[in-house]
Amino acid sequence: MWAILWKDLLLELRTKERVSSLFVLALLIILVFVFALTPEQLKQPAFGSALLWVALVFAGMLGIQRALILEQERNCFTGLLLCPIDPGQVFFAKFLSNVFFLTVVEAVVAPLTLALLGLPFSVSLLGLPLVLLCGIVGFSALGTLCAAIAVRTRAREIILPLMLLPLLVPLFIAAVHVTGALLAGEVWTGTWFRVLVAFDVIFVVIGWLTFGFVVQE
Amino acid sequence: MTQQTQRTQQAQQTQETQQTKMNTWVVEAHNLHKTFAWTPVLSDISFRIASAEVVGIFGPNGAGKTTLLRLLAALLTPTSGRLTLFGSASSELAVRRKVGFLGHESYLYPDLTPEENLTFYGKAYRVPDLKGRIAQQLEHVGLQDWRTMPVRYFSRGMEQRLSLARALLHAPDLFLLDEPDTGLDPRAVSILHASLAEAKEQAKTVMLTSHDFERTRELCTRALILHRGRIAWQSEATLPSPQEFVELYTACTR
Amino acid sequence: MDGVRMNTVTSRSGLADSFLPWLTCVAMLAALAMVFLYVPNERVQGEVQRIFYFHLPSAWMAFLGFFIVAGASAAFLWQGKRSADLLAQAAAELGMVFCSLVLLTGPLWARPIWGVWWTWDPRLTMTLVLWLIYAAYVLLRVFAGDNETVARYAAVLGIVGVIDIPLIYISIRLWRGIHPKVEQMAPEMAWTLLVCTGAFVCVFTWLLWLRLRSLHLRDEIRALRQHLVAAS
Amino acid sequence: MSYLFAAFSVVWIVIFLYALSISRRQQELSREVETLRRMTEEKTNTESL
Repeated sequence: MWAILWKDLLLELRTKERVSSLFVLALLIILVFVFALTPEQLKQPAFGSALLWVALVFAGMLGIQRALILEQERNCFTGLLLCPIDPGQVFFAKFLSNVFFLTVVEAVVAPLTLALLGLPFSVSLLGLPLVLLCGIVGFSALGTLCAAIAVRTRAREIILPLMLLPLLVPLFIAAVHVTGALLAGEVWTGTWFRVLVAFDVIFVVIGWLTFGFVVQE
Repeated sequence: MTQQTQRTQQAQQTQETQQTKMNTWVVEAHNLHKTFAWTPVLSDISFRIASAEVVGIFGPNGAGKTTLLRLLAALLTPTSGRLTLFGSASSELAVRRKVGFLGHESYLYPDLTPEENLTFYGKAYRVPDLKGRIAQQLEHVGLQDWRTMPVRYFSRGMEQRLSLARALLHAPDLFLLDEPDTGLDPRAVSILHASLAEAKEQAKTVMLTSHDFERTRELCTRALILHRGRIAWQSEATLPSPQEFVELYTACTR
Repeated sequence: MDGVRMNTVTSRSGLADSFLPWLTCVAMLAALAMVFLYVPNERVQGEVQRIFYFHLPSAWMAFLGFFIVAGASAAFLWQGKRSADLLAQAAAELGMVFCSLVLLTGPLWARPIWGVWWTWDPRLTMTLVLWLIYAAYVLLRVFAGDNETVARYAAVLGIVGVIDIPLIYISIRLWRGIHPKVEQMAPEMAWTLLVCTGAFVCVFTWLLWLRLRSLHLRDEIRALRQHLVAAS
Repeated sequence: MSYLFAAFSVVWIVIFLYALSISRRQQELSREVETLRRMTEEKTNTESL
């Protein structure tokens, strides 16, 4: 499992393809929204959190798909399956590499977004990394599973969002609410946060259990 | 339980009469069936292969050769039937560590160098003394001077040789080759033949698919002919001569 | 041999074919009669409220479809039986049909009562999300073709979908809510609802049966074709 | 009243359309079976000749 993770990182260092494209895409999405909304609207914490997550979900979706397409180039995924590695571990490796790359991207994009929107930096923002990480974990778990399905069908660009977005609804609502509360300086560790964590736990376990059915041919 | 012991006893008896002594069959396939798109691709495949055999699987395109090999490599699971390698299920991790597979594609990451590619696969297979082993393998396929160049810039022949190094990196006891003689350049072929000869010496088992009997015959100790997903013919203790084989082949695949 | 295989379809269908359509017709007529002739008007909402007797059973059938998909998917992953896969496929289509019914009757009810076609009320939103998941499932089957791999993909998606339902429900519930709650019902209303649900169960079963039969038939035709090709 | 009417017609139309699509497919399949049956019959006839 660490071997796969090591290889993914090495591959990324070599090509710099995923992080850079993710980063630019996330920024572009935010920019489009900034142009579409009025300055007063942008100052509201609710908009800020919605924007962060819209950018993360759409850029992340492409990033996750990209990771698996990369793996398919010389049918390397088959090579991976030949190895004496449990499919559950393959899932964890892919999942962790997705979490890692999204975190790296978000570490830059999130502060940048807050600055662009003119939201005040305050002590309450210290919780933001944790919330973002929780969202990324759930998103990557479900995303890795769905992308593994989508990548081997025709029209994979369409089928991935089609599958992923409705399933992500709870994560999305919860994450936006928690982040919104956090940006507004309110209490954010309430029910919504629990929904977010529950989503993470459930889909990491589900992904781990069902990945075997998805990857074998 | 008793049935199983009986079966192994029987197996051992027949084995001792035919072959040199050993404990278990390397490959034991019993009534294997595989469907794809709900269409049977392989039906009723049963055979046993002992250690140190080199088995050629022959047949026209679409006969199910590749599917059979992929079943053995645990890339596919049989729809029904029993398949054991080294006495346990083909999907078990310990078994997979003993299997090497060379397919049509190289399974190499184009943006990584040969060294990195092999390091990745070596780690995945938990190869001991990985660095030494990689150096040895790269030298074996004549790529030691190219070890830091990304595979993307390789010629097809070089990539195939590296792929061979990848498949043999963990010194598999069962080596599966899918159409090794199509699309290989002469140098790769000679390296491949050297590797196969070496494997034969070390009492490793080899299974390869081919539709070119003449070129493969000297390597094989046994042959199967697949036709429309069934075993149409299996060789006896000795292989037939090339002419006889051609006649057999045309008779079977008519 | 070919003849035998073809007959299995027709022989199996005998009882259900003669019985189910009639039962469905009778149940549906009874349901209609009760909705329009028997049950009294609701005090506040008036006669528009009668949509409820078809709306709610549709929603239940949509849920039923979803659970059948999940159950059949799990069975398929467990045992690999083609019949389970076909059941999941048929149930998903039906679930989508009934989900559409909920989504169509919902606004027709909401318009006169709340004055808007659509509100982001939890259950309505929930149904929309369910519909989208069904759509993804059905489209996956369409896009990816028909083979064992895709069957497994779809099964995983079906199971993931049903596991997601409680989460979706909780999150949407927390999000907002004005949906009319079913409080105490007059006995006439309860009876009407019961009969309507019965009628919908009949329709559901009948359509499921028809669809399942045509899927099985398609498989058998494929088998026959292969047989013919192999024999030639 | 018109909303009520619309809702009920919608229910009927959707169910009817779905049933129609099933029966269409069923008809196609039946035709297919017929062709296949004819083909097998022809084959057995030629074999017996």
